[in-house]
Amino acid sequence: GCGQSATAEVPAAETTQAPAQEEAQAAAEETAADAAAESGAVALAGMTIGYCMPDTSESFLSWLSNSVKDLAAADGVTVDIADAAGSATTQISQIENFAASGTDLIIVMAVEPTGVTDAIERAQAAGSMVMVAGGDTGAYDAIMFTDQYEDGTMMAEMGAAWVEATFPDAEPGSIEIALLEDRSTPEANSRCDGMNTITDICDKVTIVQTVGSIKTNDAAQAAMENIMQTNPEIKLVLSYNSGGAMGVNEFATRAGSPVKDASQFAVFASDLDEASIAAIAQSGDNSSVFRGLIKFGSDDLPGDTYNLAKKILLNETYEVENPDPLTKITIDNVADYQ
Amino acid sequence: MEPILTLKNITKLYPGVRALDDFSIEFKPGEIHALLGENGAGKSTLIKVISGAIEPTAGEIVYKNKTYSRMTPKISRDNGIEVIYQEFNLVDTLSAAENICMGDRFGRFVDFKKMEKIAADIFKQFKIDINPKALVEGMTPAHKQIVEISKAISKKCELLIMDEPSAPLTVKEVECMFDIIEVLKKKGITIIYISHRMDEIFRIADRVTVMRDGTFVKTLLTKETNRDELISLMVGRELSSDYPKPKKHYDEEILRLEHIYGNGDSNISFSLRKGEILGLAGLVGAGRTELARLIYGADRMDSGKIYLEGKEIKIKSTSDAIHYGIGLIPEDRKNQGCFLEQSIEWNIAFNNIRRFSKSGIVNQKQTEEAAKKYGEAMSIKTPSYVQDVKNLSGGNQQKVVIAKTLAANSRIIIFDEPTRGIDVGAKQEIYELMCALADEGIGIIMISSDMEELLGMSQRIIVLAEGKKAGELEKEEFSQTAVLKYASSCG
Amino acid sequence: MKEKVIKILKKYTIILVLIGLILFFSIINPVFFSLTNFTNIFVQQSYVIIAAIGLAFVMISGGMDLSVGYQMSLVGVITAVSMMWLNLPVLFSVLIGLAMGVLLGIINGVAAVKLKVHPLIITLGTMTIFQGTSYIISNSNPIFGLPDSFKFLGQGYVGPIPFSVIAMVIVAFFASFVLNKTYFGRYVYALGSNEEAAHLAGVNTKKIKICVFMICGFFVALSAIILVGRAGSATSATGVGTEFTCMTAAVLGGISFKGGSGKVWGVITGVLILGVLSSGMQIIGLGTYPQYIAKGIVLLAAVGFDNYQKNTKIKKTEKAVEA
Amino acid sequence: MKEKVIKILKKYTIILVLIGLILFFSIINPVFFSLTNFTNIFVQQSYVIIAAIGLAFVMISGGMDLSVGYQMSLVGVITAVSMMWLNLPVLFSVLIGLAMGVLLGIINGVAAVKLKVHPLIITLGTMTIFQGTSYIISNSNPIFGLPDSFKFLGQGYVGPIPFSVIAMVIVAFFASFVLNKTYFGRYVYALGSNEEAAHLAGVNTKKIKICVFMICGFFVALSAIILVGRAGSATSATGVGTEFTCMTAAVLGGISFKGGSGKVWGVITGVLILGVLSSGMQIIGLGTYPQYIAKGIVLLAAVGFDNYQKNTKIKKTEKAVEA
Ligand SMILES: Nc1ncnc2c1ncn2[C@@H]1O[C@H](COP(=O)(O)OP(=O)(O)OP(=O)(O)O)[C@@H](O)[C@H]1O
Ligand SMILES: Nc1ncnc2c1ncn2[C@@H]1O[C@H](COP(=O)(O)OP(=O)(O)OP(=O)(O)O)[C@@H](O)[C@H]1O
Ligand SMILES: O[C@@H]1[C@@H](O)[C@H](O)OC[C@H]1O
Ligand SMILES: [Mg+2]
Ligand SMILES: [Mg+2]
Repeated sequence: GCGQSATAEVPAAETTQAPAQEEAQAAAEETAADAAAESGAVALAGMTIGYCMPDTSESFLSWLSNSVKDLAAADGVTVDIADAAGSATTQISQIENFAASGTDLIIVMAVEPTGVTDAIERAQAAGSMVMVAGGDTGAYDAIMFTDQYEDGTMMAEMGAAWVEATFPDAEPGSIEIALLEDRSTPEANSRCDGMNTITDICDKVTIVQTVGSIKTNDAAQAAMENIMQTNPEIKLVLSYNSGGAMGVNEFATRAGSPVKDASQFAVFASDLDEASIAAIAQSGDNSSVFRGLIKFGSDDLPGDTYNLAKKILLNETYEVENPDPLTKITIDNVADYQ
Repeated sequence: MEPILTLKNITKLYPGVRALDDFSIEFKPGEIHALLGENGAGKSTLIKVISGAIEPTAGEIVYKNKTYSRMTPKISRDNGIEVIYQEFNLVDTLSAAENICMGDRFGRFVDFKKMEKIAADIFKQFKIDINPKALVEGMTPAHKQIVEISKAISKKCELLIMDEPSAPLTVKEVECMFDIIEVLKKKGITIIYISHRMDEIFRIADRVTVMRDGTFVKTLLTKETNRDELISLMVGRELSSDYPKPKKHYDEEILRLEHIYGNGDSNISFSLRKGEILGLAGLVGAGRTELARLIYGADRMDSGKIYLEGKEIKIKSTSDAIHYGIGLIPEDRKNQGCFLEQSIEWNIAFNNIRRFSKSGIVNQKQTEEAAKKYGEAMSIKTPSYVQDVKNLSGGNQQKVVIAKTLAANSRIIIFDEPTRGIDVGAKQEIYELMCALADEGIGIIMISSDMEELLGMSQRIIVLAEGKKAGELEKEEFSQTAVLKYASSCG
Repeated sequence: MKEKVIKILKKYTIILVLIGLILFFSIINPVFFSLTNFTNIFVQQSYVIIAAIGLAFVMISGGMDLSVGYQMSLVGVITAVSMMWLNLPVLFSVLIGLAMGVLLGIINGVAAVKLKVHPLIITLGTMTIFQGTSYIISNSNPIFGLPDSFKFLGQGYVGPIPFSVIAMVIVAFFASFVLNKTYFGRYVYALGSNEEAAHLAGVNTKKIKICVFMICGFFVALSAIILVGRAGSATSATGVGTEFTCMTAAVLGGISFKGGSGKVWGVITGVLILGVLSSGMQIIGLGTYPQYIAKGIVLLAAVGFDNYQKNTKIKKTEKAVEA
Repeated sequence: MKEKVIKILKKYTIILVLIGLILFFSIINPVFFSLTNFTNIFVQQSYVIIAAIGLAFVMISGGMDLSVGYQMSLVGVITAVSMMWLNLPVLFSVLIGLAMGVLLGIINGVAAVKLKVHPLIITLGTMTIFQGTSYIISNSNPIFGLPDSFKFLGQGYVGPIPFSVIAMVIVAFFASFVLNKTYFGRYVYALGSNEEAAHLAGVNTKKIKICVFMICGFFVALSAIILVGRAGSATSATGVGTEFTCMTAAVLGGISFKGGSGKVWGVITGVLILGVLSSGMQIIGLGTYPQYIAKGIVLLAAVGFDNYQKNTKIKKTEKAVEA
């Protein structure tokens, strides 16, 4: 009975996110895993996972945590999501509270990886298993980590490729570009460092403007309006996240925009969400200038996360170190993600 | 004898106002020296210069043979000058005892026992039952004033300045205060005493200085002058010493209260005729203000009935009261009466602003006219009506409050301590105004702690004691002893 | 005469600060001094100005509204949800958004009146309630692909003038009119300067309190709608933090925390100072963190200078009288 | 007798709220009612309590300090930089951190006194200055691998009792003593309730103003050090936002925004209410967003209830007088 409901629920949750062919593949994998899951699900029922999220006001993170919660619910596993709302201290307390209430597994996506190390060790000592996702916290039973520097670097690569394709004959240093950064957390900081490698990858570009603390649509629009005052020739923008990129896109495509030729303008960013996918899909006919983003995690990040969690809970063998794959999404492969 | 304090050529300027103009004066050690002048003459400004609360624009201060170009509150206190300001300067969230001992140090740490004893001792002299531990917050103006006076006299001072100390007090406490002043005088303390109550000056002052428009007029020995001379020096004209009388008599009842309970008052009934001036007497805490607030809808009644011209009315809010033509001139001008940050004109028009508006929009011209009309009726002393009320002298602020209520065209007006802090000239004007209002058929309830004025102005007096009606006196029964007898009766 | 000029200058010190900043940035980088740039600043700040004027009503009445940011979040989400998920017509959705703003204002006002607690604390509480509600409704998802007719509110032009700027000007005139010319406006000032005296003067202080919050909610909702139109999408993070900008601007513009004073032009000037500052610092290429420091210093300098001017007024006029 | 009990209950209403919440959560999930959990809550809240007590000094004196969060950020970064980048001894680094806190407090105080502007506005300005400085120093990098002897301050135990709790208790007693038993403390109340009266009584109000900010800075620095010790690393984001928690807690605990009143035990109770609430809601498994809503409602209910109690008190005593 339990296995039945698991198979019934999982694809339903996936249909909105996973591409069609992936779905078939995933379904196949699920059936294979089903036999094991059948017995596992019985053992799993009643177990608890505490999911420590850095900030669920980011739509990506909220989608991720809710998806994992749905997957687990099918096995009778309770997932309590704790939102640190960007505060490293709150997160420490939340880890402690999960440990105090005897949570079987705590998943930590750290606000500040080095800041939760001690709290994780205390939680482990108190008998909880800890699985880390995101930045390296130093202590964990298993980790799915995102290399934020690599994320930024890949964004730079996409930008560089677009420049090479669009301006094949440009002189070195002749293409003006801008970076919209956010360095308010160490994680964010290293992603921005990665973004800055674009000048090493592509000699055609010069970074003429770097604006900090840009994470939202409106902030990005205002920043672009100001930037284009001094540097009207800017062709490319790398944005810390997709929220900012959406603002740049809105700015570039709206009536009366200083961006005269949309085909000669691009913005790239990180973090996948529905809105960004839709925008990238429209970049083919230049009705959007949001041309690419870096998605981290496999095509089924919630599934991967939950599968690892399940293994830990059932005391099965699992990989301790699980680097998240990073994927470039552009007009070429966006159809797979719609 | 060497003067203890000499002010030489003091000038103090405010925007558009010369509050003090080349003013010089001497105070002799051990004397009680009264300052007399109309509202806005500069009395409070003068004492603030002495205490260091403000800095004079020019001139110098010689105190105990030392010359200062300005004082500071600290210097003056360290040198034995204590001041009771016209407006309260109390810390509401601290106890009476702590307020009284504010700024004193006994030992390393705060000694609450000692402070409470000091407070209790002084309260005993006032024959008043205030708990030294009680917070000042929530005290009646009279009790606050007693705390204020206690604060000054608890210190070892050489010069005590009292700016209208009797204004919030009733006869009983004023008597106690005079006893205390007597004792201080015997100790050789110099006292500067400001009051608009002429009888007080004649009772306690050795010398009196009259000032006008910030200038020095004359210093006289009290025993060599008289009321009329002082008044004419002050206001530059003769004033009759009689209370004016309303000329018309009406028989119709305009307001009747039946068994009013609430707000600490119980079972109060009386009626008020058109054109009548009805006095409400009582000691501190008798519940007169409370009654006024019930009638005015500022506080809710527990039970009882109110009839306006024979018809029962329900007053649930102040706007109901205003709607029925009831006006209140509250006793505490600073906290209840006016909007200090706004202009005179704005204040005067305020109570009636809806009537000066058409479809919500204020008719500026009408408000200006009303302000001018009522402001001039009250002869408010100011360079212009766009001046903020906070810049007016205390008495002139009171006039603004009255003008504001008058401008609302009321049929019944409750005056709660209307002449508190008002100069003799203006008092006379207010009395005349009350009579004129009465002649128009307006019913007036007058609450006053100035016994003489209450007896002089009222046509009938109701005495409250401990929130109950203790007695009613007709004109022919009027006397101070009769009032006091009822006032100190219990229930 | 000279005295009069000085008096006027004193009254409008804060405008001098604004002009000073504009000159400063224009000298360092002439690009700053251009029509486009000024239009940009106006467009960027128009939604802030509208919200700040709403907040000004509350502040003049002696209150405070910390929930402005999450009101915007909630209104934005609800408007977008109406259009995109419930498929309601744009106009109708906008009306729902505005009504929602009014409702949130009423909630704040009624809570302040009933619980008899300072609005700052009330709105500290409602703020998190609005936040939770907004996230529950949006489920943290961005709502995008808003129709062009809606985006017009944030991005469109009427002739050469951005629609949002027109909305802002109308709001400013309307608010200024209400505050200065109607008796309601006087009641608002009265409530802020002496609540007890206002009560004794027959003002239904409770009603006025609820009204100012309602007005604030309405303007905040309008601001949110313009902001969402500009962004082209709504999320629960939209508008969050605006209360801080509005508060700072209001204070810069001479609205006292104690209530009872303040003018609409002051609020607008305050917002523009902040806007010019952030746009100017970016244009002259100051780094993000040095920008923070500069912003703090300018804020302190501006309020300090304003205050200094007001204090010296007395002394200078004194001399003038003497002369 | 009965009257006296009622009076005491009224005075300590807020403690009843705390007890009520604890019972509520314990009934729903007995795990809540355990020594570990209570220890957790105390440890989690000890740094908040210390900072809130610092802020209480400022608030009782009638001021406000919005810069608390970035003071913590700056102190944390400077302490960590001293240890890790400048290789200074732990004790010396801690002293530098504390001295820094005092300095930041003095900056706030002097600015408030000199510019004659309400501290809320002053600290709105210094807040962004401290923020910029903190980020410039840390260059947005985390400083981790702090020595164990330092981490002891945030994580260590003396016998069975966490060090941070001991520090908190000492701070509470000290602050309570200063506020209630010293002249300075009484002047802080006087200043908050009536600055003019205090001034006229010969109190050096400027000095007291600077002192309360200094004390606040010191406690905030101590709080930051404990917090960094607890996290084992420092970043410029450390402590940011604490001012809101402190402010909410102070208000819950009966410190008025107008100044002049408030008690240390009230502040502690206020912080614990927030702590119990967030820990309890997590333990009973309430979703994040419903948590926000619940928190807002509890805050409103608590202040409303407290106020209701206080108001009925007056009426009842009146009746007692009548009887
Ligand atoms: N802060 C101020 N700003 C402007 N003008 C002021 C200020 N304080 C007092 N004045 C003006 O100075 C003059 C003298 O005021 P002062 O308070 O000394 O009068 P007073 O004699 O004490 O009057 P009263 O009997 O009414 O108390 C008045 O005209 C008043 O308007
Ligand atoms: N120290 C006090 N603490 C609390 N309540 C008090 C105190 N003193 C008086 N009251 C209350 O105030 C009421 C009367 O106050 P109040 O003194 O204003 O009356 P009043 O007759 O108007 O006197 P006043 O001449 O001072 O205006 C009493 O019923 C009493 O309940
Ligand atoms: O910005 C986020 C980053 O901090 C986290 O580590 O990964 C998801 C991103 O959205
Ligand atoms: Mg005076
Ligand atoms: Mg009275």
